[in-house]
Amino acid sequence: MRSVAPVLTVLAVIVGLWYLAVAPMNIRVALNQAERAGAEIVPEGAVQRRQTSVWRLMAQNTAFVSEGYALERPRLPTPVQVGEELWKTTGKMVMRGRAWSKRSLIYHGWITLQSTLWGFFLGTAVGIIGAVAIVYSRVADMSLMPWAIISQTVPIVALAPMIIVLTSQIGVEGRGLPKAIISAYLCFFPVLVGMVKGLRSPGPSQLDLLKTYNATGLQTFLKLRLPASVPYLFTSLKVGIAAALVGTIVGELPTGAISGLGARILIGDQFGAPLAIWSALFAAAILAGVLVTLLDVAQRVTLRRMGMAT
Amino acid sequence: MMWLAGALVFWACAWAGNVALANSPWSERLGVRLAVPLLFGVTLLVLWEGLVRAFGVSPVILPPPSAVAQTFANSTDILWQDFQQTVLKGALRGYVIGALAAFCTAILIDRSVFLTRGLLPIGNFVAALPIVGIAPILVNWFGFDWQSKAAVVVVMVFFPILVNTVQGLGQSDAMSRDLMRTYAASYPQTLLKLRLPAALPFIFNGLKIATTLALIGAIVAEYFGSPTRGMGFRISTGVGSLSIDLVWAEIAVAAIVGTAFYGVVSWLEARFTFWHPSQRQ
Amino acid sequence: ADDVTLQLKWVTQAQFAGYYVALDQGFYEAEDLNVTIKPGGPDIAPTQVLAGGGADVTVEWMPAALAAREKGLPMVNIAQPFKSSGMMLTCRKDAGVSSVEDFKGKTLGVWFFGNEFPFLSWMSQLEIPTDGSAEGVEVLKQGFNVDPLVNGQAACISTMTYNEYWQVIDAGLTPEELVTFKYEDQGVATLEDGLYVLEENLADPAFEDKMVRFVRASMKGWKWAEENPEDAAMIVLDYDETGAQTEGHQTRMMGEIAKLTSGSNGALDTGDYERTVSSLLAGGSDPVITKEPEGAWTHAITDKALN
Amino acid sequence: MNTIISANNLDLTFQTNDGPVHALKGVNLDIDQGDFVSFIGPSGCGKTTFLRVMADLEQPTGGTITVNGVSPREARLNRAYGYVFQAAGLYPWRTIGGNIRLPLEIMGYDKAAQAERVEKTLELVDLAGFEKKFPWQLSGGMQQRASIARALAFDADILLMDEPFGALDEIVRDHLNEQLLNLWDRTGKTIGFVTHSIPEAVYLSTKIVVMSPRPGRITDVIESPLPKERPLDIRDTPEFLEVAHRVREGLRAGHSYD
Amino acid sequence: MNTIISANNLDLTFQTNDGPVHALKGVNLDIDQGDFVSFIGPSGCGKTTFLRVMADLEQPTGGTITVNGVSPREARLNRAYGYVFQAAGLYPWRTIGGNIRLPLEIMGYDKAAQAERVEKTLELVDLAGFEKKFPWQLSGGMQQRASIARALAFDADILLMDEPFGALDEIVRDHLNEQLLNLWDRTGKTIGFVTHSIPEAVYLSTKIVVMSPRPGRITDVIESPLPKERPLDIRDTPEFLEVAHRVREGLRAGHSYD
Ligand SMILES: Nc1ncnc2c1ncn2[C@@H]1O[C@H](COP(=O)(O)OP(=O)(O)OP(=O)(O)O)[C@@H](O)[C@H]1O
Ligand SMILES: Nc1ncnc2c1ncn2[C@@H]1O[C@H](COP(=O)(O)OP(=O)(O)OP(=O)(O)O)[C@@H](O)[C@H]1O
Ligand SMILES: Cc1ncc(C[n+]2csc(CCO)c2C)c(N)n1
Ligand SMILES: [Mg+2]
Ligand SMILES: [Mg+2]
Repeated sequence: MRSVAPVLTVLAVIVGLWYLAVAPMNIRVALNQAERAGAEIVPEGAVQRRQTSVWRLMAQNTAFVSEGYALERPRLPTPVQVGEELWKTTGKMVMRGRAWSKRSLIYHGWITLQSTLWGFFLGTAVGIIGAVAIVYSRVADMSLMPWAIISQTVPIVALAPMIIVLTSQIGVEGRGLPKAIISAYLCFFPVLVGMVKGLRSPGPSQLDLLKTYNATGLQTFLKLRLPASVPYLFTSLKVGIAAALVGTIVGELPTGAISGLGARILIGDQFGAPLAIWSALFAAAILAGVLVTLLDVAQRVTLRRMGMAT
Repeated sequence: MMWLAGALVFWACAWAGNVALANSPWSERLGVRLAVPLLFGVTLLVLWEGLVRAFGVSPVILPPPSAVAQTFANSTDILWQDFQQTVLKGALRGYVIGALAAFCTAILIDRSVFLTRGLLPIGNFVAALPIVGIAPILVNWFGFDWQSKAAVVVVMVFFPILVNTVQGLGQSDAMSRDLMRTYAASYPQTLLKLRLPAALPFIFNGLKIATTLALIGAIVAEYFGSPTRGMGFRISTGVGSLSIDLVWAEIAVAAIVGTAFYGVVSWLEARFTFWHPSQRQ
Repeated sequence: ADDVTLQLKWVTQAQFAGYYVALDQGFYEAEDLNVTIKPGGPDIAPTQVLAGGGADVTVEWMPAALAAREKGLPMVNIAQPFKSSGMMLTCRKDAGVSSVEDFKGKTLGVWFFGNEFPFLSWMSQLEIPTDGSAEGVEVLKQGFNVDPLVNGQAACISTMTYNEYWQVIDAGLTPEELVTFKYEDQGVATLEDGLYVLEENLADPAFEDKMVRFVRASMKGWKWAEENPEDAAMIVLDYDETGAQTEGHQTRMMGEIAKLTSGSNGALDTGDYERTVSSLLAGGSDPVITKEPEGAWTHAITDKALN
Repeated sequence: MNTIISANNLDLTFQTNDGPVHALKGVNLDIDQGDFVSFIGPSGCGKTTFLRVMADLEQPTGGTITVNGVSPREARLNRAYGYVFQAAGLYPWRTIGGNIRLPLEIMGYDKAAQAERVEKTLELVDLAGFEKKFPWQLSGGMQQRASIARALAFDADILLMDEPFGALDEIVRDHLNEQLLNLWDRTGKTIGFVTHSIPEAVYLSTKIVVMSPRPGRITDVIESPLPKERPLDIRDTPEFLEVAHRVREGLRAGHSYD
Repeated sequence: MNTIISANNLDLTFQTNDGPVHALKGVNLDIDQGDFVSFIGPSGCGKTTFLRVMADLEQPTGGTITVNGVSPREARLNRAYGYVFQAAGLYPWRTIGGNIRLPLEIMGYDKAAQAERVEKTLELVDLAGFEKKFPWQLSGGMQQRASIARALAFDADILLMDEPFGALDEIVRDHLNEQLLNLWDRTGKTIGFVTHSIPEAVYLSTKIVVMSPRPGRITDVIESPLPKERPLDIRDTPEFLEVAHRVREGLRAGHSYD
């Protein structure tokens, strides 16, 4: 709670800087627009102006600086513009009962969320199973671990089209599965690394203790390794779900997804609608925030229940 | 079916070999530690080759590794050109700029407890965002060439490195800091002789995470516009013109480069943090 | 009913109105077909989807189809609803481009992903290298939007008469500020938006029959769309899952599309085919295709469908 | 008296990167039923290793050892001993009760028996009422008592303790020593106890085994002349000081600094 | 004799979430030039806090204290003391030599002087030849000696040591105690020394300060009657035992269990 004030202050500074940046970023567009509308601009002509610095342009055309804050296709929108667009595509649509309209970010967010969750479950499952294999088998440890690292250096976007074709060849339709696979691909790694650490976290004396009880391997796993790994699990789940979201959005770019936040970014780009890009970006940020916060709460509750609250 | 059977037999043998190696008394030797994962990788390739051939998968969908290797050997000039464009110009420059910027920011905000407290949660949050989404915006701002790719990379690597560095700078224990106080050491002295060295393991952690991000960022950004070279360009056009073998060659380059990049940073880490318990076992 | 999956070349828009109309108006149903339309997108290669069995029939440009054929994927054109090409290069006058001679030393935006072939063969016919040398042009892989032109990052960009050109106009540039070079006018037009299937499938009479019915219904859809452009645009909007298309833009697009399809009854014009092939072969040192393709088209389907 | 543990010419050599380490060399020792045996010696002299060999946590490379007349492995499978480690090592996700219940669950006691034994042992170590608390809610001394309770919960004849009080301050330690003697007295268990502290060893034991490193070996075995009844004040008596002196001499003889 | 440290009615209260903690209350103490003063008392009685106040690492909330006649802050800026913490706290990225050189670098000694002092202090603590080793390559006792060397390398009159040997085994501890006395004898420094161990306090000190918690205060100050010359055997003499007994009594009086 001590950090509420500092965080708010830093946020205020960021928003302030953002506002200041809007003027220079948008001045050229604003001037071009004004000139087309018949206003007098110095220097004349977009080509001439390209040689002039934005600061000069702002100084010479002070009257038009403010126009940069109300452009329809700004290079950099103002926070208020983004907020309005977000509201228009979410809250307002809900109030009109059109939350599930294809124009609503709630609908697109839901599509992205679905893939993210599928990817997250798939990735977490693979990560945990891999970690168990690595902890219990020397061969798996030696052969799997380096390849897990290498796998993360493969540009997954490159595989996306092939994943689509392959999944459709084995009879799975729709873009959901390929997206989920990509998102699982990015998600499994942090979970694997965290779980290996967690399952190995019991010290030799804790393991020896169970040996003195003549405990079986399964008992050791259930009573020691698993509970000991819970804090690590949650920490890596938080990283994992963020990675899964990144994966879904990255997956939505090259899979030519037609719905989802990544698709909104793509379409905003294709149709030259910067506000659509920005609002989708912020929606993704909010989604990430919500997901991570949920896991954080789950972590606190679980750890408190387990008596391991920190 | 011959291919399938052969691949499966090879798989079984290689697995048995690996089990034997891993449980042998020499399993700690460097040679074995390299051989086991290598054999595993070779097994994957053999399985791939066998499955593709056995099921007659069309080369425009999934070419066998042998075809990829051939294309790789035949297209080294293209691959080299793309490597220069995407890795040397886009990813590496962005990585260096982003890392330096994050590092300097960390040292600046570190002096203020207030800023640190305010920026850390925000930094942590931003580091978890799908920042690749800004690629179209940055391509619009910085143009088509490597500058926009570097810009995407800068933004992507900035926050993980910042967060790790700030956390690292807070790592020195109270006792070590008190020790510096008893010497009446100045701020720069404390920073240089205590907090930076103590932060190094964390800084390197951030740098390692950033290596893979840098490559992904530079490649994805090329999807939104690029000159007619670059790994992302080649991959996306390759898929469109059914040169899937070339696509896989580029993927191989990316994996090799990414692994090498990661390896170099890990090596530097081992050199600079040799004293840390995690480097000592 | 027989299942047919159609893979589009691009996102749901009026460019593909005929198929959506046929679906919406029940023309397919009337032919006892159960048609699924898969929209495309920036990274969907229809050729690859066809190869992977993800679709029975696909909308594709002929250069890409012929290139794929040379790569060993035997695609066959079974119908050609688009008579003329909508492709053009749109340039800014203030960037100093007013004729083909002015290209040298300029930066041109081009679509890749299988769409670069018409441009490349045009440039090689003009004998302009595309390597960025002083004598040649600098080529940009243009993204999905028209920003490079609006921002002045490129002197010209590729546009379709029915889509990107209007986005340039919407972005605030006026037609007076622009110069356009239509591929049709330059004599380098290649066939766009034909229907392609795999050669081996055609050998199956049942499949052939399905395609006959499909082409018949699709052409009915196209003609309906030409006559009722506004209604067709609304139908397309109904099927748009992105929620990003606007009525104004789609209606305008439908109007332009109608100009391109109006000259075709669906059958491939062999003259157009020859022109496309010779244009692609005339690539100088680096032609798009290296030898005269064989069996790349058939009239078998349209003959049965349209008579 | 009954010999419970008997080591004959025991050797244990670890193979390490810097060559072999002789952790135990020619160790002979008999421990009788009901003995309280302390092992004392400088760091690295093999005290822990010896205890671990008895517990079948380490395999000797030479010689023989029997526990309860059988091999350590069989003794372990018979659950013949309870082991207490240096740090309390309670599982933080289990309550004190849950920690004490752990061995009972693993050994398959039924629920009723578990509850009964937990209650009984908690009382034994003076922790009744703390069953539902988590380890971190207890002081270090209480945690250590809980870890002893955990080793007592099932009926093992032998209690092996490896520096159980090493991490505690002297005053708490005194107090726990007193309680441990008490417990030993009441239960009649055989106890093997590793310590670094001379007064602790002398105060607790009936038999003090002095060890010396490189190679790890036994240099002296001192039978304590002290009575079974030992108030804390006994530590200021001449008998006590004499034994302590002898231990110190033994230690110093075998000790090389660093 | 010269009074080096003088505390007058010193108070220190920490404000915590659970209300104020009175770590020091009404503490009065004078330490003379060349004294070896031990602070002993149960956990939480304020030993560390008192030492930290002298070192200007903690600010008293009441009363006054002077070090060398000036405020602790000025004394710190004058580099009047060397501080040795419980854990050796050597920087793992520096060699032993580099660690000892650390304060010298910070205080701006020139290279030649640095080398000379490092060599001299390494000899003083019996670590010559280990200059190039890294801390983790040394045993705990050697690390602790290196950390003492680090505090001795620059010429501070006062040495403040907070349980410097707490983590070491008794035998190594004995040895270091002997060496510390030796060093004190040779250098004539004033030493403030925190410990938990009664024998250690009695063996080392000219003055033993017994403290008691809640609130932290001084309950007894015992001037040692032992001679300056102290072989290890002195610990078995009646004088020694008497002082030890008095300390133990003082301690027990102020101690509440758990
Ligand atoms: N697993 C092992 N591998 C290699 N060497 C070992 C191993 N365990 C112990 N040693 C070595 O064996 C010797 C005896 O170790 P042990 O732990 O028994 O000593 P100890 O008397 O318990 O010492 P301490 O008082 O420090 O606990 C030491 O030199 C130690 O380094
Ligand atoms: N920074 C702090 N904030 C709050 N309370 C503190 C702080 N430092 C010490 N205390 C409290 O002040 C009291 C005295 O602590 P101090 O560390 O001086 O005790 P000590 O005698 O050194 O104990 P030990 O033998 O355990 O080291 C304790 O109750 C402790 O909890
Ligand atoms: C990445 C990418 N860029 C451009 C096209 C070209 N293209 C083919 S059809 C069509 C519709 C007109 O809007 C367009 C633009 C593509 N397929 N993929
Ligand atoms: Mg031990
Ligand atoms: Mg203390």
